[in-house]
Amino acid sequence: MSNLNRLGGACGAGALAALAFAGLAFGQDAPASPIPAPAFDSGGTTWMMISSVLVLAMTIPGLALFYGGLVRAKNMLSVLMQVSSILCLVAIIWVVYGYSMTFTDGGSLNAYVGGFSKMFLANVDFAGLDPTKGAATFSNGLYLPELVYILFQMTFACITPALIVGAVAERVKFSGLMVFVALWVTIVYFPIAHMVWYWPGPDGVAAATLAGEEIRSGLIWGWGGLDFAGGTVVHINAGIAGLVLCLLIGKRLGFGKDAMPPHSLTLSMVGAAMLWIGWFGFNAGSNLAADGIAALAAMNTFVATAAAAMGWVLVEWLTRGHPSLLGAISGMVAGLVAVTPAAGFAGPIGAIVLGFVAGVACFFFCTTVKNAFKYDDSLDVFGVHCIGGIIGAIGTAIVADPGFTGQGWLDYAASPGTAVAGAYDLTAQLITQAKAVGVTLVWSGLVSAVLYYVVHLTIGMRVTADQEREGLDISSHGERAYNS
Amino acid sequence: MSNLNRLGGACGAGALAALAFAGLAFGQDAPASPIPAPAFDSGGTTWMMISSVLVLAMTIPGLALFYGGLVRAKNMLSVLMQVSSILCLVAIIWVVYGYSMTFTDGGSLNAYVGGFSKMFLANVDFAGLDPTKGAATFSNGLYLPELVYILFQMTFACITPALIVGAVAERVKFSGLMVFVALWVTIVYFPIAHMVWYWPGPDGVAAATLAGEEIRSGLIWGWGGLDFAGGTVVHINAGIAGLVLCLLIGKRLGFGKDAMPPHSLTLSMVGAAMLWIGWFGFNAGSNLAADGIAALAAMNTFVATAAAAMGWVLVEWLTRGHPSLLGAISGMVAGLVAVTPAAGFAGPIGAIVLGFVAGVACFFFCTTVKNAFKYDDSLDVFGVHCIGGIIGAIGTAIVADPGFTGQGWLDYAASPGTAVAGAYDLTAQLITQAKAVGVTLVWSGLVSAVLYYVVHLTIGMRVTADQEREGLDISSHGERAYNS
Amino acid sequence: MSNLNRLGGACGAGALAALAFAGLAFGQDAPASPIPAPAFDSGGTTWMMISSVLVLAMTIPGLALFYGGLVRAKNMLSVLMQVSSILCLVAIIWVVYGYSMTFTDGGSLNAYVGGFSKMFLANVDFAGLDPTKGAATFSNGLYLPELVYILFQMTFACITPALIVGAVAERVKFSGLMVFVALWVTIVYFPIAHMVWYWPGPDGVAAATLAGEEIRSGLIWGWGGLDFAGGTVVHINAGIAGLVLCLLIGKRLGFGKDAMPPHSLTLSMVGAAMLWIGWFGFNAGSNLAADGIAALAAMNTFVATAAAAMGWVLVEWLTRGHPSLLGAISGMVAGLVAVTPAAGFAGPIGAIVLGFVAGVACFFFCTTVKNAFKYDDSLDVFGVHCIGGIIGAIGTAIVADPGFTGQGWLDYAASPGTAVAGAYDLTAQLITQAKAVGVTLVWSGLVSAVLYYVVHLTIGMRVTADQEREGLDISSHGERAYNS
Amino acid sequence: MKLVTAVIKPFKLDEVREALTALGVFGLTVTEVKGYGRQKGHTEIYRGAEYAISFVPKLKLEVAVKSEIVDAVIEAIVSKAKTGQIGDGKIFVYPLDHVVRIRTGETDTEAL
Amino acid sequence: MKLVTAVIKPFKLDEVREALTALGVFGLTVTEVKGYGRQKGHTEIYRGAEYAISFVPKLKLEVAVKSEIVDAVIEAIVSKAKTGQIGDGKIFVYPLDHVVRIRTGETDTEAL
Amino acid sequence: MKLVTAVIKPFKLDEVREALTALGVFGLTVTEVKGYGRQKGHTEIYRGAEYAISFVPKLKLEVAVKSEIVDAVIEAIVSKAKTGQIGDGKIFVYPLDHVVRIRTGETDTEAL
Ligand SMILES: Nc1ncnc2c1ncn2[C@@H]1O[C@H](COP(=O)(O)OP(=O)(O)O)[C@@H](O)[C@H]1O
Ligand SMILES: Nc1ncnc2c1ncn2[C@@H]1O[C@H](COP(=O)(O)OP(=O)(O)O)[C@@H](O)[C@H]1O
Ligand SMILES: Nc1ncnc2c1ncn2[C@@H]1O[C@H](COP(=O)(O)OP(=O)(O)O)[C@@H](O)[C@H]1O
Repeated sequence: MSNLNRLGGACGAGALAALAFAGLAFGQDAPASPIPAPAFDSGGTTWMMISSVLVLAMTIPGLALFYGGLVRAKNMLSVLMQVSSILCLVAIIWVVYGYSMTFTDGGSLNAYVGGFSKMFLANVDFAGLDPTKGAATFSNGLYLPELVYILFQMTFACITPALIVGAVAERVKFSGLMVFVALWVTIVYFPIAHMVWYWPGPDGVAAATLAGEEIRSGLIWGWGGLDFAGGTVVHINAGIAGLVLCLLIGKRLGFGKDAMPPHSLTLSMVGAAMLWIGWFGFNAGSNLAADGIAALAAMNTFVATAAAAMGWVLVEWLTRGHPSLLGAISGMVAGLVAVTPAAGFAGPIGAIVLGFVAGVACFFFCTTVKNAFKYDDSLDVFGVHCIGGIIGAIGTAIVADPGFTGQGWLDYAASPGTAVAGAYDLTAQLITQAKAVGVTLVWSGLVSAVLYYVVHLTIGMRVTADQEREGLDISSHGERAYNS
Repeated sequence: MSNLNRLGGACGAGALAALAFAGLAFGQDAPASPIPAPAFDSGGTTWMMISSVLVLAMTIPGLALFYGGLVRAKNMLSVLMQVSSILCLVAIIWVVYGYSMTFTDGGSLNAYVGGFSKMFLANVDFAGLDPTKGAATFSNGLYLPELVYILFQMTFACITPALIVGAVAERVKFSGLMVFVALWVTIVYFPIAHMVWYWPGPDGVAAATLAGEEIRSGLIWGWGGLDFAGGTVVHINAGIAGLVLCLLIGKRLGFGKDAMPPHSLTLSMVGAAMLWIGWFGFNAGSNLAADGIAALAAMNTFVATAAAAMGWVLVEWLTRGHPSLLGAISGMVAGLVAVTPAAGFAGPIGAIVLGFVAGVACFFFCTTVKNAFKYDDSLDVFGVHCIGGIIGAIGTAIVADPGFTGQGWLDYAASPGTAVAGAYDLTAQLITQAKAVGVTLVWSGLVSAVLYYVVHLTIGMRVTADQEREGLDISSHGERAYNS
Repeated sequence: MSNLNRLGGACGAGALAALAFAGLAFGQDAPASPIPAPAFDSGGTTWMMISSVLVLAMTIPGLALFYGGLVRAKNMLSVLMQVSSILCLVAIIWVVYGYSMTFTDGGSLNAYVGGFSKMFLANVDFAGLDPTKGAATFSNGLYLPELVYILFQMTFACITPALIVGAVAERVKFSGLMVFVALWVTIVYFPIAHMVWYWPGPDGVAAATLAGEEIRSGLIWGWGGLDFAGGTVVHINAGIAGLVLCLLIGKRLGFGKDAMPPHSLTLSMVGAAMLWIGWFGFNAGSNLAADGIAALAAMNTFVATAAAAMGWVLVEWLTRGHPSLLGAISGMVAGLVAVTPAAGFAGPIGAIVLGFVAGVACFFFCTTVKNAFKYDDSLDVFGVHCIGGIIGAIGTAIVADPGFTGQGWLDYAASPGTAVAGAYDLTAQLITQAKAVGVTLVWSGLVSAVLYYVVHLTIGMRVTADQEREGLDISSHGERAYNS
Repeated sequence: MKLVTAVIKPFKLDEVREALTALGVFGLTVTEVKGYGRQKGHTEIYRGAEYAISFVPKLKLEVAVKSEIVDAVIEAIVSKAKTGQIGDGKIFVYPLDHVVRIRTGETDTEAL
Repeated sequence: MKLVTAVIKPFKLDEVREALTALGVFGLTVTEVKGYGRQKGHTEIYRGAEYAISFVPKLKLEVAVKSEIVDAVIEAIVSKAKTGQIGDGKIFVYPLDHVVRIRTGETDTEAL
Repeated sequence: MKLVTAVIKPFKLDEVREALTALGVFGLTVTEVKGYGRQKGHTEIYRGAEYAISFVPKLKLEVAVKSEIVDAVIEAIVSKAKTGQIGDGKIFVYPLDHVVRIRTGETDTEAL
């Protein structure tokens, strides 16, 4: 999912590896056109199915436990239920119209959103036999059965709104949240994902270039924004929505007065571990092929996370006197968020620096800054996902620079049918990244606020004080998490 | 693991994809025979090894936690121990004689059970170097190292009897259960798996057809029963055994009087999540190759589950006033069970409908129907696995119909060496499915009852009342799950 | 990671499978040299990325939970934090200089340790496009993008020192432990891994043989030690270090007097399950390719573990009266450890025997022997990892013998460019294995003792009695694992 | 007024509570406790480490009642909590000076 | 000396403790208990099995005080623990014979 | 008869119990409680949110004994539970009207 860049089209250099492979295996069948014949690769298909499963594991049990462990025992089930229900709801929405709105041509609105030609997965080759009906990767000639791509992207659509739960945990009304999420993915997530990730693929760029036609892509892709695995689409997007929601819904009863310690850091740690594990699918899977760039993304996902955890813990140790496990796992998540847009672009040392910076910065944000402003972002969705996401998005411009051992971007138009390295302009890239961040912050922030009021004024977004005090598990779901 | 159908032989259309691949990569070596030369595919081998690991994860920690969270704290370890011990025991039995009894030719008894030619894995090529000694997939010419197939199938044999634990939890005697399981897999599971899944493979069908010989397969496979990943073999099979056992062993002390709430819905939710995650290996792995049909099975495994969870929760919300997490995860499992036989045959929308129906039906079964009959199937093995399995098995006939965007079945005999779509007869398929369900219910139900009495009258199947009251953890295993 | 053997070079027969594959796909490009042209294989790349993720899952949440569940609640977070921090610290050290010290040529010291040419991953092809810059596997001509290999090996370096935590849990000082680990991986782990696993690869052996040059490898590899996945490098290495540390640091307060039951066997069981699951990546991933030998390693990883759990539980049942869950999961780990060096060499029945023996032996060690000597190896790092590791290392010589359905070793020098079976000498192999064990015990044991004193005399290795009594969670990390 | 405290086996709670309600006692407070007495605990072995668990889980019921019904309350508890086996528990009766209902400020017998 | 015991709603603990401290009471002991009384519990349904949970989580505070300040202590607790809703809890006062501080061996009012 | 109640540091339980057994006291009931007193708790920080934990985990022992041995019991507890550091805990002695052994119906000193 790296982005098209400037004129020609760009992606992680993974293209070349797969191209090489394709060349070896299928070279003898190459037609007169410079664009290679489409082919599937069972190694890549396997990698993408596994990556999809890994991203599912990020949501449940990963995110559910990470968040759940941080709330009080009386709200544990409510968090698990919110995350699980969002997952199920968005999965269905995705196949009904979400995929179509995100990954088809939106006609005159194509810069902003897709169309409805694949509603109910119409026009998708379910048997996945025919590479010419496959989904493009970042290598000319290399395709995935379209359902693999739909599945992988579905897991992203499912986890993004689930991230928001952390901002309003322990007080949000279940029915209101579900309606909010259904509206939010429709009006915010699908369009932004379309803007950042919709493009015609390497061969599409090549064909359009050869034919002298316009390359039809989403707005931010067209600008050349680099977002390997969803720093803007997923993390900034959900993070700003979380901030808006927690400001509008108000603080938890007793916030700042009662002790609200995590009911089980053990479970949060397990959740963080599952997030880390699953994030290899998220980041390295976003390469859409099993090649060297996937390995690079995987390596970066490992070391940036380790560096961020160490960053958070070290500053905490220095400033607060103790290195805490909650610090370590918060740092892990901050590092994972920050490396997401850079995963296939940065070199490992660049990733370490990026992760370390994110760990330190998010620490200050979640402690000093948040305490100063006194808003109740219960589980730090904003401080970790939005701040970490912004650091990652901007930092990507730097660590992707080949001058800093980055991978730069690939140009699919310069020599149609193959991919060549594009010229890297750091300043321009920084500006592009900032613009992409800005669009996301503004659109997601504004629409989230409007949607909040829509739901608030109809079915309501918050439980009553008594329900909140009793705990959402009993009051909203009629169950308790723990019995003896 | 889809089934041979009617005369010719059928399977998920995955065949074609892999065939295409094989054709591209190896076409130039094709011999004079229309049957392609056997070959391995590292992508497929990887997919199947991962799928095996995923199915292991379904059992432990998945099923162990799902069940364990639902019992009282004093019986937690006993459930974990029963599931773990069954897993270990059956794994050993599998390599000693189980695989042989399931997947070799049983001579004159071949319709019902295999033979002993591969006891102790004799005659298996351990190095897995030679595709001509490999295990067939659903594509002509595409093979797996036989150990991969043995491993994958082993995980199915291990989880099936572990499912039964849920019906007799909190009162069953450990030694009795172990003996029961050893007998049950031998007399019930291996034969039924043989009846449903034993066939000579695409090239075997082709060779037999060309030679004008009989196609030697298990009984139900020969009928043309469709069971992509084990709806009959695994779920109906274990579900009916569970019902029989819980009726014969009797209710828990205090059933219907004392409160027996789940000791940790948190753990059950983690277990359900691991089940879902692992089920991708179960269902999409049953395709035996990493192609478009695997992707279809994976997609169906996702959306049917989501729909079933929503179905259960919605009806529960309407009829009981609260949407519960236990409802959501029970629905997930119901959906997973129902989509199992249909995974590679249904289109995604068909899978959604199938899942939703299963969620609603299992809800009514586990609440209204069970309460009416007052039997103590502690963790609803019958209500979820058997009922969900029957809905899935029958529903498969419908959703597999190409008229409803299903994949139909493939005929390997029409044009030996390749696979072509077979003509789909919905009514006939419904009857076949019903017959397969019937055979399983009768055989598993009857033999389970007999085995219960055999064990009951020798070593005993139930602990004493005092042991039950103290909790099985202390009384059977000398440990407690939680200390401070 | 199987080892070079005697003169020529040996490895799991997996080589042949991959070779066959390479031959089919790339045969037409074969150069005049008998050494095939290097190529990547996306199936293998996928397998190794997944294997890396699986090994990460062994460490967190696997090992963290396995260990964490066994300590008292007041020390839970400290264990989770120690394991997580070691993981992060060693990951960074690995890319900075660890990989270079392990897997580059060490010049005149090459028998013992590598050099510094790849510090900060200098000279590594990040894009992974070019197979000639890839990392060798055990098949001629088959390569991995080097980052894949670096990633996979990194996970081994991370988990090894984390194993040591179990020996000193509930009393070790966090800062002291971190410094100890940083020194220990540098002086113990990297050199021993180099001695056992550094070799020039199949094509390197072939090229050296053709050129009549010396084959430059680590000391133990040169001897022909067989260690498929790290029995010596990981388990014996960490196990002896644990014994030394726990002897020097002293017993826990109240050891032998106060009850110190595991605070959550549930979590330990989940940890053991994750260890088992992840160990498929550890063992079958060590084959470096997705072929029949990987399947053999996976099968052995399954059945040896099952047999070991049954072995432990059966003896326990006979001698102590109860079959316990802690026994079952301890047996699982013992089996996993024992089968590690033998994974790709043994036949499944050999693996069952090996696992069973390890289960029984480790049971006696952790109960009778340990009780007799009264040292406080809190979580039995020595009794399980070192003893299990030694049984596995010595046993490998036996079960690898083709006379006992083992795979023997492959000779890459006899016919350069291809691999042929080497002649198997059981006695010689037994001696070699014993020598490898001896070197590891002595070097790791001695250096660990020295390092203990270095840290003890500077920053200290143990918390104060008050801190220990209060629990490390509060005193070292300022948090509690559980709140309500 | 008296405070009647009973240490009983956990699974007897519901029966005892019902018996008390039948006597017109509508309030009580329950605590999970661990008891040590004639009833032996059990031994747990964790990987060779053997722990004798001498404390047994019990429930402690506290019921404040008018002095007149103390005997009836005792009798009700005894009859319901008794299994006849060691470890059935004990009843302790204490003098109680004063009772206040927080919600209303009512005191003593009115507050019961 | 008297022992004042109060069963209160859990979220009132901090307020009550502060009020007691203001009165010069510097020690107290808290137990998690389950209360049965006029306040109804709730119903939980687990897959069709319906359980009436009649016990409500409460905290029990035990405060040993000089007889002179018993009334002030009661008043302080009532004023802070009161929400006016059913289930606010009760205060019980018992006679107390003797107090010892373990650390020093001091006794009675000196030990408080 | 008296009820001797002691709030002690948790890790002292076994020693105290042994001392009591030596005195011929064969029954006692233990509750996990949280104590507030001179012993300061500690501060926990969770991602910037700082909580002062003022309650310290303690065990409360309840032992019903014949009046004659109250002093010996107190002495035994003090001698075993004492570490000399703040937070060692307190002993409270209450009058006890009546004891019943549920299993047998025996009463008072026979029931101890
Ligand atoms: N002297 C005592 N003081 C306080 N509690 C006691 C005393 N003796 C017994 N108990 C409580 O009563 C419970 C039951 O006593 P036990 O001696 O085991 O059996 P029984 O009640 O049948 O005599 C014990 O577990 C303990 O909680
Ligand atoms: N007779 C009693 N003996 C002991 N505890 C009691 C008694 N009556 C009430 N309680 C305790 O007081 C709590 C509150 O009582 P309840 O009747 O629910 O409301 P209120 O205090 O408003 O009258 C109960 O949960 C119980 O713990
Ligand atoms: N007035 C009191 N009433 C009830 N419990 C008390 C009282 N004072 C102290 N305690 C209990 O005794 C414990 C120890 O008291 P503390 O003042 O911390 O130390 P010390 O016992 O050394 O004076 C407290 O944690 C509390 O549980």
